[in-house]
Amino acid sequence: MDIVIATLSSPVILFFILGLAAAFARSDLTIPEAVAKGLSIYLMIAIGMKGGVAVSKSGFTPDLAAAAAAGVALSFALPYLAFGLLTRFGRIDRVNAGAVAAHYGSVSVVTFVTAVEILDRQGLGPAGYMVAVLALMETPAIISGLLLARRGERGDGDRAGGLWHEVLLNASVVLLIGSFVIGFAAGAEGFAATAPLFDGLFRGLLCLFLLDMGLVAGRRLIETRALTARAAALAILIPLVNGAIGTLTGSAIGLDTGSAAALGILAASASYIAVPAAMRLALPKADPGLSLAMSLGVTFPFNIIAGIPLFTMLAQRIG
Amino acid sequence: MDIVIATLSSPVILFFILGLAAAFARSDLTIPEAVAKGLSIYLMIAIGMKGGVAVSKSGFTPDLAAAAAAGVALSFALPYLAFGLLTRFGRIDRVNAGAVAAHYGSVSVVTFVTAVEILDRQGLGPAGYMVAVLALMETPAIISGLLLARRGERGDGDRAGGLWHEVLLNASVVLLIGSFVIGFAAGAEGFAATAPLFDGLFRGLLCLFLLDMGLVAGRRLIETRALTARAAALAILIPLVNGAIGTLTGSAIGLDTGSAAALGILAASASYIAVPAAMRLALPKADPGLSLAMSLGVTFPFNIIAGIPLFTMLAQRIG
Amino acid sequence: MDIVIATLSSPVILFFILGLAAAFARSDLTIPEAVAKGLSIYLMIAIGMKGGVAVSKSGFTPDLAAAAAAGVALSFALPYLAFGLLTRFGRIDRVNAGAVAAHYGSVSVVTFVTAVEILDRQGLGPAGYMVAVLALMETPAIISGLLLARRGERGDGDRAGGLWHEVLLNASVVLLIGSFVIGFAAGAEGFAATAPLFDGLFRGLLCLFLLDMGLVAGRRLIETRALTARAAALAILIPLVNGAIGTLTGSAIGLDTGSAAALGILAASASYIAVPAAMRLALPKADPGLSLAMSLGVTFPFNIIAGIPLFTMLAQRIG
Amino acid sequence: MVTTVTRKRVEILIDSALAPRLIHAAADAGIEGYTLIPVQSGAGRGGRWRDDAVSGASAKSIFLTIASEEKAARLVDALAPNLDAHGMLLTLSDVEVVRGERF
Amino acid sequence: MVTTVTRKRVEILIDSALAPRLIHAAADAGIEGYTLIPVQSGAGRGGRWRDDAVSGASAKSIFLTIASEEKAARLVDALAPNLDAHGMLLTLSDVEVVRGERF
Amino acid sequence: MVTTVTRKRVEILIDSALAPRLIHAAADAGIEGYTLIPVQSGAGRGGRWRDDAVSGASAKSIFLTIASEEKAARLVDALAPNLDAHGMLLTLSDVEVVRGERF
Ligand SMILES: Nc1ncnc2c1ncn2[C@@H]1O[C@H](COP(=O)(O)O)[C@@H](O)[C@H]1O
Ligand SMILES: Nc1ncnc2c1ncn2[C@@H]1O[C@H](COP(=O)(O)O)[C@@H](O)[C@H]1O
Ligand SMILES: Nc1ncnc2c1ncn2[C@@H]1O[C@H](COP(=O)(O)O)[C@@H](O)[C@H]1O
Ligand code: NA
Ligand code: NA
Ligand code: NA
Repeated sequence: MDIVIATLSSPVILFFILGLAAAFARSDLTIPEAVAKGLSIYLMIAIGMKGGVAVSKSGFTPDLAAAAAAGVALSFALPYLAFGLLTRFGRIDRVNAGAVAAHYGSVSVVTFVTAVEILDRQGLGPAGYMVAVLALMETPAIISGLLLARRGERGDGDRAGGLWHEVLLNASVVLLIGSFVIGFAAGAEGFAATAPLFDGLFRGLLCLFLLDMGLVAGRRLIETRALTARAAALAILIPLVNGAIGTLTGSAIGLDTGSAAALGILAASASYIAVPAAMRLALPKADPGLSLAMSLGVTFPFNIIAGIPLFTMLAQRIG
Repeated sequence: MDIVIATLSSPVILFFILGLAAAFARSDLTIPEAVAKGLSIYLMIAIGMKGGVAVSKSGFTPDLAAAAAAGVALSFALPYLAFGLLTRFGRIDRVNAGAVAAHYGSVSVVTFVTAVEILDRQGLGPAGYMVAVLALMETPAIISGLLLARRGERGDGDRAGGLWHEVLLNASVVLLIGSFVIGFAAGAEGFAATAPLFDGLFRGLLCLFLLDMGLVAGRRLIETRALTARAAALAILIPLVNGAIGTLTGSAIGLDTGSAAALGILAASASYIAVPAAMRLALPKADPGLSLAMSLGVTFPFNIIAGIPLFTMLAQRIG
Repeated sequence: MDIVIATLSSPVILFFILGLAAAFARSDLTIPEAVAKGLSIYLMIAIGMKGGVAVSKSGFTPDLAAAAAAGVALSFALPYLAFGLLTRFGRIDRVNAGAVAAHYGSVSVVTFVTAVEILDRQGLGPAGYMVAVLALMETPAIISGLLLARRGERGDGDRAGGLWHEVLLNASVVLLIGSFVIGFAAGAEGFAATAPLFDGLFRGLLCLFLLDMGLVAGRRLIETRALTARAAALAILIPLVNGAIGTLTGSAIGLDTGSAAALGILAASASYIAVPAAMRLALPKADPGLSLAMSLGVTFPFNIIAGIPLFTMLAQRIG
Repeated sequence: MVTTVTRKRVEILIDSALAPRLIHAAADAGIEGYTLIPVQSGAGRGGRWRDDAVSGASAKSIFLTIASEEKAARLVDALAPNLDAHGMLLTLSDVEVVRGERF
Repeated sequence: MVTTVTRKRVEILIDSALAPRLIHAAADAGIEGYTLIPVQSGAGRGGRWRDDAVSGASAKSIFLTIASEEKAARLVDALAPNLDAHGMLLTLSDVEVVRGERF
Repeated sequence: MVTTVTRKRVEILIDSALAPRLIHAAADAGIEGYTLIPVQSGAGRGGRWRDDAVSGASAKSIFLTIASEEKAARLVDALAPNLDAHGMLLTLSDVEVVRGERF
């Protein structure tokens, strides 16, 4: 239960709840877009560098390879499960179900970062290489989602070029991998001079970013017209299922408790950056309002408040 | 006199003067809007959290209750005095006088923050609960101002809903109260992890923000067409009167020197965020150019440069 | 050779290369404009204050006066040399050659800041007054460039007013000089309270800014239609010549190795902020695409990656 | 070319603080669709202004809507008395749209 | 007054994510010149939206181009079938320009 | 519907650095009121541009003014010779306004 208390009393989570509450109360509080985007760039660089520095210390271990392979496999496989639930239980058409499924196979950087923050305070800090796993899990789900959405249709060869480009070189992949490599090259010594920014301010800036995420998630939930009750239920059910699968996989391949929990949280989390952009290009007829209401409006708050402690406890039980 | 030297040699004040000078010299220097808004959000969160942490240590004391009651009473009462001066000496019509009076009953967050900064360096740091007083003083003046402006007119029942909402849930009230509560809940221990951001950077970021305030205040003064000589004189006279009343009230209810000075500075300061927005909604016929030229163009610089040392000295004399 | 390794393994430079690579790969990564502008304001204030603090310790020395005089002289003189190369070898018309020449006589703040960063790590930190030299070198080249572009034409007296104003009060001059003076007035003691921001975060924020500079420089290079092969060659040749002249001058007037290298780098660097804006006003018929492709697309990356180590080694040889 | 129909393009420069009220007024006139465009600075009889971000009170936006002539007229009639007091600037023009039934 | 000629002003509100595709479509119709204008928020049949910066997917922009009647018609014809599915809003109007040969 | 009159809507895309000069030119033509709208990016004969914030020199804005036909013509005449050299894009169209005497 410590993890529940730790989660709910962390300033990081309290700021998220403040944002949600302000949005529900229809306060006019907003974080300027440019600042929010700047914070999200900061978080990706900081976590990328820290991961790279950690791997420069630990070296490339078999664990790392196993976790990477598991992450990629999960990102490819999970959309198939989600697609089934979305079309059958959710009564969502094929194109939209494919688009939503891709979101759930992919990952949310901020959910991961928040989980690491909370795990760290519990002495369960996941391995540094989990950042690389995070980056690797961003895109395979997009392929699965497209295959599902286009099943039985001929491909749209002409447009594929732009899509692959978008998928492999989208901003968050470039930032995470780029700063991971820089952190790896610079090592602990090179990192030291930048640590006041990338380490010292990390927790405080995460508070600000989660305040914004609370506002954005809350407003999305209020203003959506696309979210049905069944879709909302799935936006909680899918992360529960995916998170359990991810945590069990992590344990099965022998990851430490913190890393297994982190893999579970990655599996449970849903993308709201890389995938929506890719889907807008690849499936312009899918309604972005539906997938964002689910991933950002429901799943993100669920994971931040309930998912993180849940999968941590699961990892502790089976670990 | 120490306080005068401390004020004028503080980098915080020097950056404000740099901003004013650049505006008067018509330099093209500008701080991007998004950055300025981000800084102002930062300042409110930082000061809110620090106040909450302080109260979590000291507990709810009778002093706190007395200061809160005095603050609310001042915010309600001061507009009546200002309204008299504005209509009689200032020759300003009822609607505009009511709008301006509301600005002077309410408070300026940055003036308060700058005062705390300077008082701290003098060993006169005001009590942590003064942040709560600041938040409480933001809105009562709006009611008084509206009553004054609409005296003898029937209310505009239809629109009142939106207004109350704006008044009670405006961004600065939500941020100040929200982060006060989070600071209170987190306590010194929970705050520690965010201290490099909310404490370490505070003074430096205040320099940047005051540079922007200098630019904005200076430009407003240059470009205004609404400011008459009488209005400009009142923009110095009203804060002098209000500040003296506030400081004396603080002393009378038994606050320590620093807190009494802070109450004086709150009374002397004029809103340029919450109130202008509320007045635009409630009294759309009032000229926002007049109240902003007075509060932002004249009163704000006056308080930063002269008001803070003045009311501090007054509190020291009578303390 | 240490300096080459130090340059290429510094996270600051690695982030620049990441930005360049992302731009060349046509990734959609972008830093929001407001954040980039905020960072550039931060850098100028931080370096200005640090320079002022340093001079407040060392006092005004003959070295300072010599360096200042040399800087102004170089800024006036170097455009004449560049103009010759541009018109003869580059086959560029008089107006465009004058505009480009002004860029090369003036300086790039970020090139200077990056150089200081790298020199510092080598124990070769230049003197604090070099910041003042930087500020002084920004504008004289504009005069030379205009004289060259308008040679044989009658002046455009009417418009000169706006131009002089722009030149002497442009944002970067105001920020550099203003914060230099504030740093000088505040001294080490006054600076201490702002040091967590202006000193502690410096290196980390410089990484972020150079990431953006890499993106901007790379995109400019890709998207330009104005850059001929000859112009590109000159964008490397001119900084080589100017940098050698600057370093030799620095040595000749007796500056220490680090300061001589810094003067060389200032001479080699080309403006992409103050001068383009001034040229747009003074020579609206000059193509801003050409001068920015040269200064930002070619010369800036060249100096960051090759120029800094090169002129440092030169200063060490002759020092 | 696909067939197009003529609709009214209504462009209203307004204080951002008053935008929610304008959105209400438009809805009352039957106009649900609109787009808000940011504005940098300007000048008029009240002197120059620019959005200083410090006091959001001076920010302005452009409210842009495409509507049928009838709805546009209803909106303009509702706003006309307050245009000046509220510092709004309203212009109307004709535009062609594809599938006009949605406006 | 200098002589002016009439050209088409085509204004298309589009999801920023789809803008590169629209730029391609315009180039296919012979239109190389365009300007993108940022947009703050809006509402339509799909409810309200605002750019939250967190998920760039909801940002929109206005694509503005001045083109000859012929090129504009070609672009409109190419886009018409997808206007609704892609959530675009397209308007056309006449404007006068100086030296129209470049459009 | 309230009565409206026809005025000219003048829209000029211009380098932000040159905007102060355009504001002067407009004032010389008797036009005091205008609004500046930010612009994101674009393309033309000079290739693509976007505002990189690093070198403000590539930022552009839209200068929008509503003016009487006469004042608009005076402004267009004054600008016409330099439109190309200064990289400006100018369009004119008719709009209806309420209370046109202020323009
Ligand atoms: N009548 C309209 N006038 C102006 N903008 C509109 C209108 N209808 C829709 N929009 C804009 O187009 C976006 C998408 O519209 P819709 O596809 O109807 O949801 C909205 O969010 C608005 O920004
Ligand atoms: N036909 C057009 N329609 C809209 N904007 C244009 C057009 N042509 C040029 N522009 C804009 O004007 C800028 C300068 O154009 P140019 O002088 O042709 O390079 C471009 O970057 C675009 O933003
Ligand atoms: N003729 C005009 N054309 C375009 N915008 C205008 C015009 N007149 C006023 N404005 C805009 O409307 C705002 C308010 O105008 P005013 O009420 O005249 O001060 C100004 O700050 C401008 O942004
Ligand atoms: Na997932
Ligand atoms: Na007050
Ligand atoms: Na130079």
